[in-house]
Amino acid sequence: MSEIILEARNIDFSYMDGTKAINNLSIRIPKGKKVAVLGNNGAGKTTLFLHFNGVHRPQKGEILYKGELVNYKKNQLRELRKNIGIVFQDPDNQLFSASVYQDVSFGPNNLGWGEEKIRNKIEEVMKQTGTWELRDKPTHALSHGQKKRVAIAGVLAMEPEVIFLDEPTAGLDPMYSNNIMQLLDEFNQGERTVIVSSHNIDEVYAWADYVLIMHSGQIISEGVPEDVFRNQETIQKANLIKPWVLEIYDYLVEKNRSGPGIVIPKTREDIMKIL
Amino acid sequence: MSEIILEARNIDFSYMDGTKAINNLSIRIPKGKKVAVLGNNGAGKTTLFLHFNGVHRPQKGEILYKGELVNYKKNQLRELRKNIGIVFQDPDNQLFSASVYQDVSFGPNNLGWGEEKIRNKIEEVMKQTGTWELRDKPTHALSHGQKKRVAIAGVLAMEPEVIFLDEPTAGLDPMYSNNIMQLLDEFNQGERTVIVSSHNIDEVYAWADYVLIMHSGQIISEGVPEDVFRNQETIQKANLIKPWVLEIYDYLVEKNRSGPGIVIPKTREDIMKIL
Amino acid sequence: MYFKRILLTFLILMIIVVIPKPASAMHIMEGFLPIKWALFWTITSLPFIILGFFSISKSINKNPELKLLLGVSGAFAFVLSALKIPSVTGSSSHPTGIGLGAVLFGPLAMSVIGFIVLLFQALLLAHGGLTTLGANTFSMAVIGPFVAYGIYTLSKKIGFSQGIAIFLAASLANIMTYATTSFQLALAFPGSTGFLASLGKFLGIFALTQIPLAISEGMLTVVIYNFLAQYSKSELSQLNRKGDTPLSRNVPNE
Amino acid sequence: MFYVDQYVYTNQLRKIHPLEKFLFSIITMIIGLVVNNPAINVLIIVLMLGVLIFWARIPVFVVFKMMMIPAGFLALGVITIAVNFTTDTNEMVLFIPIGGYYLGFTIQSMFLALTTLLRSLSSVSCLFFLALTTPMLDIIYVLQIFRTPAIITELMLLIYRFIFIFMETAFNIYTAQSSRWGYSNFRGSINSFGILFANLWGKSFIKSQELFISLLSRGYEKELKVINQNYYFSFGSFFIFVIIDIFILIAA
Repeated sequence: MSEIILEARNIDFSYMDGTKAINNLSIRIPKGKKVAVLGNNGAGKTTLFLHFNGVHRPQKGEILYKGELVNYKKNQLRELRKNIGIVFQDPDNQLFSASVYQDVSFGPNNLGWGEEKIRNKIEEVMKQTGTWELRDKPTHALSHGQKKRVAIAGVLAMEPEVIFLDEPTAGLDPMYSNNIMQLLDEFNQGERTVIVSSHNIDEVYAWADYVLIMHSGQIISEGVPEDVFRNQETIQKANLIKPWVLEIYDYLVEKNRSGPGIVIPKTREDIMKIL
Repeated sequence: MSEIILEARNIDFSYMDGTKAINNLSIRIPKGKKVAVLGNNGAGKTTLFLHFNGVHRPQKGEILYKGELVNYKKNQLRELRKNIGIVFQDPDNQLFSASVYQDVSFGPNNLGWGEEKIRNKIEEVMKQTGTWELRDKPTHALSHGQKKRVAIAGVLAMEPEVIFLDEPTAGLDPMYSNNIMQLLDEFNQGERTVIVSSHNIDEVYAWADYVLIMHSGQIISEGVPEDVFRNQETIQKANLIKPWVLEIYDYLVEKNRSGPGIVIPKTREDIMKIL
Repeated sequence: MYFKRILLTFLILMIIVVIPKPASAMHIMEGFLPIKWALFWTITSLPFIILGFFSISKSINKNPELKLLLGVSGAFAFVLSALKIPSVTGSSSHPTGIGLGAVLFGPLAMSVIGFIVLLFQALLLAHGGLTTLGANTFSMAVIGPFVAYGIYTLSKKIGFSQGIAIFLAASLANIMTYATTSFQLALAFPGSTGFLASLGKFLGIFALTQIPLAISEGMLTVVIYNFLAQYSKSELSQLNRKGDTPLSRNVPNE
Repeated sequence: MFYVDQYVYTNQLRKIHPLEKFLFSIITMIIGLVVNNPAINVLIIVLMLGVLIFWARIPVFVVFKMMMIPAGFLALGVITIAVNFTTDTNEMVLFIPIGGYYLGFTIQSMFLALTTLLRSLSSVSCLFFLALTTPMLDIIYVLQIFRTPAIITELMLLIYRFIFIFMETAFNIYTAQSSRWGYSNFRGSINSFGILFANLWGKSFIKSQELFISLLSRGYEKELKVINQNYYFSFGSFFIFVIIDIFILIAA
């Protein structure tokens, strides 16, 4: 396996009301990969990532960033929050200013960069996310998809090394979803780590290099998508189903209509070539 | 076509802020069908159904229920709201009472039924939706999928003839989604009309008898799913894509690997039989 | 001729007494007060806002999360005042939310939030105004909350039930707010027969007609409070913990 | 969602430096108040509405609908000023006798009412100029120039943002309730409204917690530090504003 960027060792976390959100969880996230996290609402996905950026502190166990133990000292925490960006599911919980431009400037401002650097960075990420034309509009006049992209811009503006997105495509139509996934590919380029949580199995299967399945605060399965989704037991436990492309491919293999030697298909186009 | 239960004739509607939500729209909804409405966020789906239950009044045009013109008199409006139930997308905006039981009783209580009738009805719909075990829980302690089912129970409790659900499966795991769609089948049974809005094309294709595509406040396409989804032009206009089952089937037909004579496949199982 | 005049006068008077007066029309409008009174009320309100400002600054310094809570609460208060609720007489009006706010946050924090909400009402809804911001702040964000707070504390001391204490606090705060408005208007426009006669006039128009609306607001506040006390206990107690200043000191721990 | 909000982002004066618009509005308002002369107040009303309609390009019907908003208060307030008690019917135009007194309208009281009405309308037109041409965030920026404490401007920033979110939520809850007969009588209405506001409050509370976590993730410590897009002074508009005010002063 490649270099590990984030690691959790036997961590436990309960919320104030007593809900156990993370239960003796260990995970190693490989650097530069496109990682997908599956698991129903309440499985602890967001809570886990709030541990990686230091907002939550595990009640037991430890967190490592680039192999270094997180010690929760102020400077290291700042470093962590800069480098591990989180895009929350509901953009209305993240965008606090009615000005798109102001909102994107918030993160860089907290990093204490000079004004010119901040302005250049804002322009860059807003162009990258296709939100530059929206800069004169108030946040409340944006569509849901536009708000999502602004929220992404606000996180990218801090130049993170890892970015975690909580259901970036939920409630978006297929075209918008594709746009966002492409944007994430651009950001990734094999160097920076992108982690996405999703309910859309087909999308995840086609996009991710590495898949984690969470269930009741634990990781119950991890690996390359082909392996994870073929494990009937764990995907059932997590209320998931097999991606259709994989199911059809496996069916074809079983009926000897396609050899197992070829590259496993990921997308519609891939599978049509086999048929 | 079968009996028409709801009809809109050339209706127009703009919100206070000037957004034109419905633009000279006409539609006839057949009785007893499973209808799906597709279209991107902001296409006007919810607004349209708020016209059918009389919450919105069209600024131009007219609405008919069972062939009768809606006149917006108090008694008729009540009748309409009782008979056309709406389950909103975000259950948090719909579950406002403290306990699950109380919430389900909100509608029947307002209808002024006798206490016994109310109790029986509540028990019935809560068992039907699998929420009876949750009856004493506070609504905020439920999972997302449970909230959705409670919201559905609250609407079914009013014994509507038509039920409209705004993205009932958004943000749910595949298993939970299946549960909900099955529940809707039970409610429908070929008699009561179920209308669902969704972004999940594959799900809609497998489930619906009749499909409407909305775009900028208009219906740009309607008909049986096989026809609607084969019209490349309109599905592209609405940012949609072809359901994979249909795409693979059409591909097979084109390559003469499957005759066009057989029943068009709808589900994974169907298509695997052909392969 | 004499009789006709009397009849006409009577008619005009009847019309102003009878026409429904939504609370939005009860903020003193921009420019209505002569400049000296506008200044006077601005200066009178200022100490309360400054005190409130220091009190919330202190709490925010201890707990930065409180800033966000106050922000969303201000938005909540604005939305509350922007919606129309039905009144016992069948007309409808905007609730003031003064009683609820005072019970949730305490009167000093309410003076700051109330001040900002009034500024937003002027700029976004055209209710009230900038030159009358001081006068409106004094009646709605100072007198109202302090009356609510006082009545609530007193009622609890007398031994009234929670529901009655909340009802009295909210409805009397509402009435006293508009009595203050009448007082401010009577001072500015004493007429030829003096302040007292003028106060009678303005009270008759602005405070008496408010009674049914005040009763509705009292009932509404009770419903809201009961709901919160039963099902948002954890939120209320957190509010209690966060506000170790006057903020929310009086949220009961049941 | 609000009348003002639809036009404030699209009006033709949007790009003018907010300080220019703010000062123009406030100075003109103060002139109207201090001079307190009906003719000058009429002049201010005409000039301000003219600027709004012909320069800012706000539709005429919007401007007049806005001017109707204060009508409720003004009608009440102005008539109450005009009504007077006296013992002497000589100066009274209309009256009814009550005991030994007369209740009615005198010439002075009617003149006072008229002066007050026009003064108020002239200030209102200045307020509307600001409200319709300057977005809230620009006004907050002006307050920052005047060294308003950061806590106040930050609270304003948050309140402005969340007003729209909560309005939408309140509207959605209201719709869901009325779809289930929640507002079919007075009792039900008070109950439903109570539930609505209680829910909204609960949601506001959760929102503030979630917002806090998301801001922490972006490096929030104590201040909501942001930068604005650059604002530019324009000599032309500044000149026009000064000319208008000088003209009013000369007329006075």
